[in-house]
Amino acid sequence: MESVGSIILYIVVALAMVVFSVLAVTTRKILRAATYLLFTLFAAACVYFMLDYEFLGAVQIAVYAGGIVVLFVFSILLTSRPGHNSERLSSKSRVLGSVAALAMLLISGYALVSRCALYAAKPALDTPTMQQVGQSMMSTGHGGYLLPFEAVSVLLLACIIGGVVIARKR
Amino acid sequence: MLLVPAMIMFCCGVYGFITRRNMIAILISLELMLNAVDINFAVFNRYLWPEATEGMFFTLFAIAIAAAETALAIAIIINLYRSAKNIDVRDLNKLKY
Amino acid sequence: MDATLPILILAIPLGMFLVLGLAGCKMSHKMAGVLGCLGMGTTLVLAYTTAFTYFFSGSPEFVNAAGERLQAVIFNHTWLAFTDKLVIRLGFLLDPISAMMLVVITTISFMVHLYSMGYMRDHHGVYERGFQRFYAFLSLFSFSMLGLVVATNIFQMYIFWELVGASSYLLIGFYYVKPSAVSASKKAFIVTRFADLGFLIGILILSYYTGTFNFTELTSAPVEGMADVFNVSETTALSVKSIFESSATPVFLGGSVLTWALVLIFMGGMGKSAMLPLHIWLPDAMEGPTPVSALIHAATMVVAGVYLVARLFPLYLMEVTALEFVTWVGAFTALYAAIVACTQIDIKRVLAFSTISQIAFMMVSLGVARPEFHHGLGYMASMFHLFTHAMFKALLFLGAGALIHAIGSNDYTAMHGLRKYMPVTHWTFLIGCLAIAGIIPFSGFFSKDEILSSCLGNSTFIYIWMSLVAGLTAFYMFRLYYLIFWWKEHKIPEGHHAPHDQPWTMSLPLVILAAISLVAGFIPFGKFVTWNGHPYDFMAHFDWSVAAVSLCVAIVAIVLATAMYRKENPLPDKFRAALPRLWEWAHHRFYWDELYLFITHKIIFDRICRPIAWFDRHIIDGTMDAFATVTHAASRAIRPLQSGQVQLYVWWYLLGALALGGITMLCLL
Amino acid sequence: MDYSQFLVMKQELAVLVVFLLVFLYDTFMPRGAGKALPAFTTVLLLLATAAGFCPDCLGSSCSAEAFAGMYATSPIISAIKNILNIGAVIVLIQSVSWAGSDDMRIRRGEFYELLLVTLFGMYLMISARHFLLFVIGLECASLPLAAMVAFDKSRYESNEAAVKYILTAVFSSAVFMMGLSFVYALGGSLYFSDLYLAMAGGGISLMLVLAIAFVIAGMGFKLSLVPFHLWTADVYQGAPTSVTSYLSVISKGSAAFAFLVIMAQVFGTCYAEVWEWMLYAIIIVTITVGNLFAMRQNNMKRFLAFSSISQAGYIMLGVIGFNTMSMAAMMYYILVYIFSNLAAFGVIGAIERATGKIDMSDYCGLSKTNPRLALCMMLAMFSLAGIPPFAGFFSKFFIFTGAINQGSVAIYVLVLIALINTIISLYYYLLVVKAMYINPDKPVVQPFKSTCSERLGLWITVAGILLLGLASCVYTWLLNTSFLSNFAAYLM
Amino acid sequence: MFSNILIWFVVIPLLMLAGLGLCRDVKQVRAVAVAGSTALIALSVKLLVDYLALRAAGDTAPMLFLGSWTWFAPLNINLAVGVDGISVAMILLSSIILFTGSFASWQVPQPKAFFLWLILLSTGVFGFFISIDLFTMFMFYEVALIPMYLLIGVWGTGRKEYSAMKLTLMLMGGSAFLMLGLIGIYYHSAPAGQPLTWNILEIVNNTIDPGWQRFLFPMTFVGFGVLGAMFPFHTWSPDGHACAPTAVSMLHAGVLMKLGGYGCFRVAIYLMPQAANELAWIFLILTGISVVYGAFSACVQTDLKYINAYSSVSHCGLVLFAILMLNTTAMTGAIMQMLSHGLMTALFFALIGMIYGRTHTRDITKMGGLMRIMPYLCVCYVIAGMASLGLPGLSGFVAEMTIFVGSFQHADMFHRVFTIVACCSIVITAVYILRVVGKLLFGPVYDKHHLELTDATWWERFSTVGLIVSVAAIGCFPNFFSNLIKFTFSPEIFKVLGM
Repeated sequence: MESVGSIILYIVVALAMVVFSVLAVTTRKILRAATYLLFTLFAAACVYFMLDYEFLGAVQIAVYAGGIVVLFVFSILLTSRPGHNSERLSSKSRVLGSVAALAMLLISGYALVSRCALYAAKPALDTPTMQQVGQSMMSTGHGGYLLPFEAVSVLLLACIIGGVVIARKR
Repeated sequence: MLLVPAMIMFCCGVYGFITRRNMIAILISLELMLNAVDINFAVFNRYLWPEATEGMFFTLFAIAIAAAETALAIAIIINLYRSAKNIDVRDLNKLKY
Repeated sequence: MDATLPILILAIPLGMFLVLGLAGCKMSHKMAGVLGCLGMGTTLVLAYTTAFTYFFSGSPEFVNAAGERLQAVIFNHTWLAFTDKLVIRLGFLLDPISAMMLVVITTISFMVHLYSMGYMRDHHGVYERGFQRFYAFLSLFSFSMLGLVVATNIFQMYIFWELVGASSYLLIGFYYVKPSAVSASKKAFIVTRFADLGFLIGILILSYYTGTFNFTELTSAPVEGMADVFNVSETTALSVKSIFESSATPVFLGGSVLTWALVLIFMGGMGKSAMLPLHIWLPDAMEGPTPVSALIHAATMVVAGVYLVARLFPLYLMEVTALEFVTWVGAFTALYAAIVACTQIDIKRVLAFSTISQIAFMMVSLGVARPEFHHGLGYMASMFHLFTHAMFKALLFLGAGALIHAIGSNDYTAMHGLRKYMPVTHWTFLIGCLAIAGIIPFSGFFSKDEILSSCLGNSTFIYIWMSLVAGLTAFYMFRLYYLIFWWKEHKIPEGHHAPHDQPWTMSLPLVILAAISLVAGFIPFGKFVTWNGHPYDFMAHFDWSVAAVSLCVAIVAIVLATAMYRKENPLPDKFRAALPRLWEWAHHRFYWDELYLFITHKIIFDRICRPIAWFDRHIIDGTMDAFATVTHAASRAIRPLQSGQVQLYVWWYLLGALALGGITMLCLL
Repeated sequence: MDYSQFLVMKQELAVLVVFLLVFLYDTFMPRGAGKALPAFTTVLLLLATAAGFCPDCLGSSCSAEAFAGMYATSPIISAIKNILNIGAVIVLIQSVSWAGSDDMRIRRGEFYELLLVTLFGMYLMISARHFLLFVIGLECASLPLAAMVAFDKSRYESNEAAVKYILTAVFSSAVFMMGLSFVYALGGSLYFSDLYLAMAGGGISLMLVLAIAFVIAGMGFKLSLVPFHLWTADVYQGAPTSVTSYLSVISKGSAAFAFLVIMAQVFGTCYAEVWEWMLYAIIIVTITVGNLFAMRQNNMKRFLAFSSISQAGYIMLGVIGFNTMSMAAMMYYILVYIFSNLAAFGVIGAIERATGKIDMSDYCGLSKTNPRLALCMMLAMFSLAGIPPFAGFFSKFFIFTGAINQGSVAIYVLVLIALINTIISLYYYLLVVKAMYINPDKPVVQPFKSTCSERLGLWITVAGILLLGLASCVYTWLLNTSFLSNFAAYLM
Repeated sequence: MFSNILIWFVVIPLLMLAGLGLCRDVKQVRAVAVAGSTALIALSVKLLVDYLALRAAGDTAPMLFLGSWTWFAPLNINLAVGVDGISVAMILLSSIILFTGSFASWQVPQPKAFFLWLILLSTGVFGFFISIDLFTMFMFYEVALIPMYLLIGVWGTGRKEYSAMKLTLMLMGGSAFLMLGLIGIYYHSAPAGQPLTWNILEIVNNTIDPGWQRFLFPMTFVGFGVLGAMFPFHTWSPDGHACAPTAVSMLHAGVLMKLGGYGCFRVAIYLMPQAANELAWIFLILTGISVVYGAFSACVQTDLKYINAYSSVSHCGLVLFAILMLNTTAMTGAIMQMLSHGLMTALFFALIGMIYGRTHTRDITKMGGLMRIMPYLCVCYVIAGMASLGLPGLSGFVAEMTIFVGSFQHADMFHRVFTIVACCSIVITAVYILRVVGKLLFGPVYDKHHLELTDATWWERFSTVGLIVSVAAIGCFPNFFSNLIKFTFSPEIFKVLGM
């Protein structure tokens, strides 16, 4: 059985995730949505820490919170016009959205429950050290990620090229 | 256990995608969905298959991909904004039927 | 017998048809006419030679030691083999009736060829348009008719049966610009076609059960001792016979299958021979040129039905029911046609109905013939009547043609009192009338008397009935005679030529035929034609009482006609007033044509064809089109799916994925 | 740490080399030399393609694995890459005129770079035997495409199409990865070979079902299978024609093969229990819906979009048949489809470049003004409709034959439905022919002379349409190659 | 490969296509068309002679002039050719009609394109008749179908677009079923463990599982039956024929519809006799309906081509009807009916085209008395009509009689009763033929403008005479054709009849 502290932490993190993500998609102000997203991302980073994946948590904070959300904020500022920052949601789309979301939740939730125990204990494990992570990243053997690493670099390069082409004025 | 909030997060993303009109907001919803998937991978790795780190690495790469996606999407949206002065997704209806 | 002659008999008319048909338009009218006559004349000589050889040569091929006349197959060429046994052969069967028919056909045909040389041109000697075509068709008809009578198997007969129908169609519609001629030809063809359907089905049934088309096998089998006569080997005859015996058992709708087959085959005969109720085409067929009426619709083609029944007579003897059917159809037709003939005003129509009536006599005669009475006298009588009738009816038609040619109308009201202007026509016509009325010693007397005798041998009722009809015959023929040649005289209007007799090409046939009608009765017909080949001496069995009665009936009828029509008087009108309903019905031929029109137009066209065509266009085709319409509708209906809203796109996307997963999960649960 | 393993991926490397050369050329050559860039790229890629056909050079004649089974290649994989290469070359040839236009001057290099990266991504997809690599390949093949779709920056439609594309693409990849996470939960690994063993041993669970559904959805997006296809028409219509043609043939072809790989090598054991019927339903719906929409289109690109949706359904018959023969037939189908569709797009592109007309109604009387173009278009339509003696007939016939090889009655019914749908498809293909040859209206498009590259492209595609079927060696080669590959081991 | 005479039936049309491609003006096009079709006629006569010589020499193999060249080796698809009497007859028919059709379309607009498609069509036709490999057979079958769309669509008249589309879609719909059937046959073509085959001669040695036969037989029969204008899939025929140009109608009704009958026999019945025997009754009812129904429908039409199209429905119905009787005589009759109907319908359509070319109407209520104006054409029309209604001496009679006699030999009462029903069509045929002849050719001239029209030109005479001679040849010497065909059905070769 886990410690009370971790249970409390779990509850807090889970609540934060749920609440902020709900807020992020329901708030009318787009800038607030970005802010709630930021909180959700922090909560996710907390989850990674809880799972002992410190590196992952760090990356999450650095890339998402540090990069993507800032990008969002800039783009919001770029594209928003005065007096146009709040939007109305039609009830029809709300119904559609809830149907899809609930169906998704129900079906995949049922599938999950049927297979995995919700209250499984966390197996004891050494957290992967930075060195291990780095070695796997550069390895070519089983469990090595050199090829994906190279491939994703090509992907990022392509996205940069694409982004530049699209975003530049001419 | 941590899957529940992740799934809820995913569904929130779905809900947001379908209901929001602002494209940036839709992108935000997409981020939620991608994050939920990331969490899933991490949780599965940690709880079910702790002896290897495949899920964690997947998450790692997925974050990178998500960043690229977002950047490109924002570039396209801004470009659209330039020509249409509008980023309401409902107004993207010139191409239909 | 050498096959050359028979082949030539068929080949010459056919060749003449091809020559005149293909090259006719390149040659002069006269040339075509002369060529046609020459061809037919040659055929006539060949046919006479053949018949003579058959009857008088005494060759063992034709007559056996007992003096029985045999069936001889001169040649038999395989034309189309359906199976090993069912084979259509084109051959030449020589036996008493076919030899007799050769004579009849070639005689009348030659007369008509000759006659047409004069008839088919106007008063200034200008030939009619299509003269060559006319001769080509006449040759075609002669070919077909000759082929029909010499058929060795029932399918050959059917082939030529169709061909005579077609040539009759072409000749009736010779004046194709005249709508009435066109519709008459159409009617003739379709009505006979309908009858031929019965014939065909009859053939199918017969051949299915017996496994053969050959007349020799079909007709020899049923009757004991016929095998010898028909030159069929004993084993074949036995096998066919056994088939017959076993096939009599299947019963279909209350009659044995064989009865049905025979009745259906007789239906073909009813069509060609214009028996009730398939008679309606014959009066209309008078739209054709009169020589054609004389050849086809009086002498030859219309007796094909009689010939058919005669050809299959031994078979009919097997199924007396079928024979009784023949009798009653004939009896009713005879009476009906005679009554109608009394009221017609178109001379060719009168002759047409008289033809129907006379053919019905032949049918009745065949129907009442039984071996047990005078060795099948009826058969002989029927053939005899066929022969004499051909001669005198052709004579009457050709006479009528001469009148029409002179007057330019078919209507006797335009004639009256012509005896002075056209003496040759008058006398020959009178001979024809006397012959048909049955006055001794004209040929009709003898043949009709034999028919009445054989009727008496079968049943008194039929006898009385037929005697009555014979009386009616004399009455209407003399009514016609008087109305044409006596009644009241016409004033010839100024500037018009008086009607006059015709050129020799037309007169000569009349005279020849009149001569034949005068003497033909004295031919000892029984020596030549009997149903089983045994010679039969008619005079030895002559029944004077019957002869006297029939003569009396005829004379009474003639006297009555004389009283009514010799001079203009009110008697006919009084008669008409006394029986208005009967006269009205008879005048309208008992409304058969109207009935047929109703059936064909109102029922078949309007109630069957049109609905079917509508059904096809709207229901069947509509269903096919509906596939397209439904597809288009579906295409329109799912249009909102592609709304252009990206949010709805992902909604569908997600729902699709979840549905796939969810349904499978439900199935697995 | 054996870096020589990279050398196994010869074809990927070749494409990357081409990419780099183009990149360098574009960056460092003077402005004026940009005109030669299209030809430069085309020739380079052509060389790579030619080398790929030579087993000793770039193509592989035997199966090999690298990175501990993360990457695999085999004759059949090499073959499909070659096929894609050919298609890409043709697309490049056809786009020379468009890319050479002044409007494109500043973006010319980027177009080729992005295109080559997507090609690289597709190769990764095909060769990946690890889901991470697969996802990267997938993204690599779809994200730059979004940029390419938006290439006509001044045209609003292009932008709209790009937005729609990227939003649905990201959504789809999220769902796909969700499915992958389930798979991971079940199998504990992302290597295909490990997963296959885990699936074989693990039995069927509801989670697996959902995972497969999500994977199918993710791949269905790339393949534009109904109901994951809704982006297709809008994007095809909005994108520049060259991009559309690339999207409709190369992207689809690679995804089809990759899909087959996943279904066979990961989920092969639960074919009958789980995904056979899923695919069954999807094929029926895809073919039908695609056809129904295509019937009513006027815009030629949109029309071909729907036509390609229904063609994707036919391609899926090769997957559902799930045997070596059907797989070979599918490869063959893809090859023929590439040629037929590119012929159509070649004509569309030429006409659009010369006149700016893109509607079917504008094609009226084309046979009078531009008979050769009309003929090419007609051949393409006939080939797409499956009319002999054009290649489309053979590919259709073989894919049906391959599918029926599976043997169940249900597959007969499916093939019958597909066959009945060919009638609808024939209808709308004939509509194009009708517009060009039969409609009595005045011709809209005036006679014009097409450029050399356009003509070359059309000659190649028409030659393909005529010869691919009649020359049996192509199909025989593919079938033999399929049999050679160790791939067949996963199939029934 | 080219030493086999049969290959030339495909090669010559292909050469013609190439030649047409090089043509520059109308004269060259005509020259190529005439030269090619003459070569085809000569070749088919040579084939006939060679075939008879081999048969006379005692060769009793089911098919002669066999040849097989591997095409798609993995699927065992070969370009396999071979002919029996039926194929020889059909090839002869096709070449005659192609020949006369070329003359009938002497003055067609855009001749080059027209002949290109026409020759492509005939390539398919010839290829179909020489093939004994199901795949190539099917391929040629579809090759023959699709040019119809353009031929009708471009050169047709009236609602040509609608009709062309309908025709193409319906026929392709048929071939959809057919394709499934063929693939199914392929997978059951050999006992388990042995290599599968598309070759008809090999499949026939193996009895296809009866359960599968019951499924595949309707597929193939309906598939081919659509082209054979089987009720209720015949509705493409009236519209299609009505709108098609002359030569196309000729070729379509004359040859293409025969593909249906031929296929029904060669594939459906030949390969799946048990199912044919079991399921024949269903199709007998349908074809029996076709026969009578087509004839009744023809009675009230006013468009000449519609009349003929419905009459084709009736006559082609008879073909399928007879094939289903499964006995030698009826089947021989069916093939003869194909020959006969092919020739006389071609003649009909040629004449209708010629008349229409002059009067610019096909409505029989708007014409009349043409006999006076164009006697040659009208006499030919009467001859065609007579052939159609079954006048002895012309081809229709022999064919129909063979069918009726053959069908009536069936031991089952049901079949015999249906034969009688089918017999009724001869009367109805007479009705509609005579109706047309009476209204169109006879009677007074309806339209004074028609008086100025001219009679047939030399090429028109050429094409009609060719057809009339063929019709008369079959009608006069039926035994020759009957024997040619009948051999195929001899029980030792044709196992259905042995049942």
